[in-house]
Amino acid sequence: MDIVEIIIGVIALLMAIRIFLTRSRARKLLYLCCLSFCISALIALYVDSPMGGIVAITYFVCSTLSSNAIAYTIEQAKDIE
Amino acid sequence: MEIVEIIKVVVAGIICWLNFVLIDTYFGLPEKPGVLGAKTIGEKIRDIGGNIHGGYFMGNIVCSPDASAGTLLASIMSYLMGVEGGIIAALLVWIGNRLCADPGYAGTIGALTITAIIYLLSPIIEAKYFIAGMVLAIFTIQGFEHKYASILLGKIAKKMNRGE
Amino acid sequence: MGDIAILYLTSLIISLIVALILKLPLIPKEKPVRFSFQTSIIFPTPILALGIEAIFRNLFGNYIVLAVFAGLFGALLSKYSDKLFGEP
Amino acid sequence: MEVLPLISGICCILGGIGVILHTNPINKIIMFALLEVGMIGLIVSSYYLDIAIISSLCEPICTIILLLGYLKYITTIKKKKKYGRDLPVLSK
Repeated sequence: MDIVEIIIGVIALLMAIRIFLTRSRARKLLYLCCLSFCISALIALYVDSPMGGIVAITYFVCSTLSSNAIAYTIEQAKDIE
Repeated sequence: MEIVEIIKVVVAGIICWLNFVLIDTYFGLPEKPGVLGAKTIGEKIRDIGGNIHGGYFMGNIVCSPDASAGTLLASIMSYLMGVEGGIIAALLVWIGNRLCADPGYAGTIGALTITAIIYLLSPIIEAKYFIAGMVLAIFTIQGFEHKYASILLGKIAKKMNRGE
Repeated sequence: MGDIAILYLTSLIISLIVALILKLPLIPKEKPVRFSFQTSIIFPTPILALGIEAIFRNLFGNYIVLAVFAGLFGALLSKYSDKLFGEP
Repeated sequence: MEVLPLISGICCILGGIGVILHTNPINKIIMFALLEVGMIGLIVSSYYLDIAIISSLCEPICTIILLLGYLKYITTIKKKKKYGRDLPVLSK
């Protein structure tokens, strides 16, 4: 147990609970972005080899693509209604 | 010894905060929403009482990997591989930026500057502390309190002549 | 240390020469520069060449031929990125 | 006691409960994204790195397919309502 991992873990736990409790749809995306920063850092600190860095980069870019699509759909759904 | 490590994390966090906020503001993130999803997040932030330009800043961070992602990924790769890792991270961040329909100036320049800073500061603060510092810095903007963070970002944008 | 610097310099110079042959502009023509999608000699070409050279050096080893190919690939990727990723 | 498996497990449990409890479809999809975050973390924590890369590449594709289905659903409901308002002419 390292002090660096403990700090990142506490922030990730807080974000997971706040995603579950917030009512607004757009603010959940902000918390989800912060959570994926935390998980990407934890992956790199856990695996500790260059392959772990590749996994972290791939995961982060793909999760950004996914939240981009969700935000675009919220705007489109507001337009239709 | 724990006190020394916590002080190192906080100092690294302040350096990362200044790096990515200044670069993102200079390349015009608060000025206009780059993609359609950033617009709805900015209007939502304005509805709860924040600043619209700070809201556009937050929405652009969510919708495409900008200097914040460049800072985090370059510090990860330079913790694992040294200086060359930072250059590889800059290349991959550029590809991710173009996939999200963004020009990609902010991400690559942020990655290169944080690589240079880590290389210069490596005898004092190791690259491991910069990872935790970056997570702490993104927590103060995206996770802690949206209203006051957007007002602060709006003031910085007004001072640097980007947006109103 | 000296060998690695020579490899990186080779890929950088080759990429600049190939970009000049392919008629890329020196800086983007649209103003303001920070919103334009047009690729130019200054912005993406050197970064792409250095990144591909770093990947090649870590995977295959220190060869001068690979540095030349890295510069060539970087310039080609920078020239045809609009066709690869789609027009914005 | 490692940090990554603990956080990933908590994310999986919260996401699974949230998919059941929320009623809005967009909220369900966001909770599904939270569950995928935990799933990738659990895969990485047992060192199956190739499977982690493949599943994180496939995650945005399945999210986009779900969202396309949701947009199609909304459009169909809107059209049916307009058509239904015209229908009473027939029933008179």
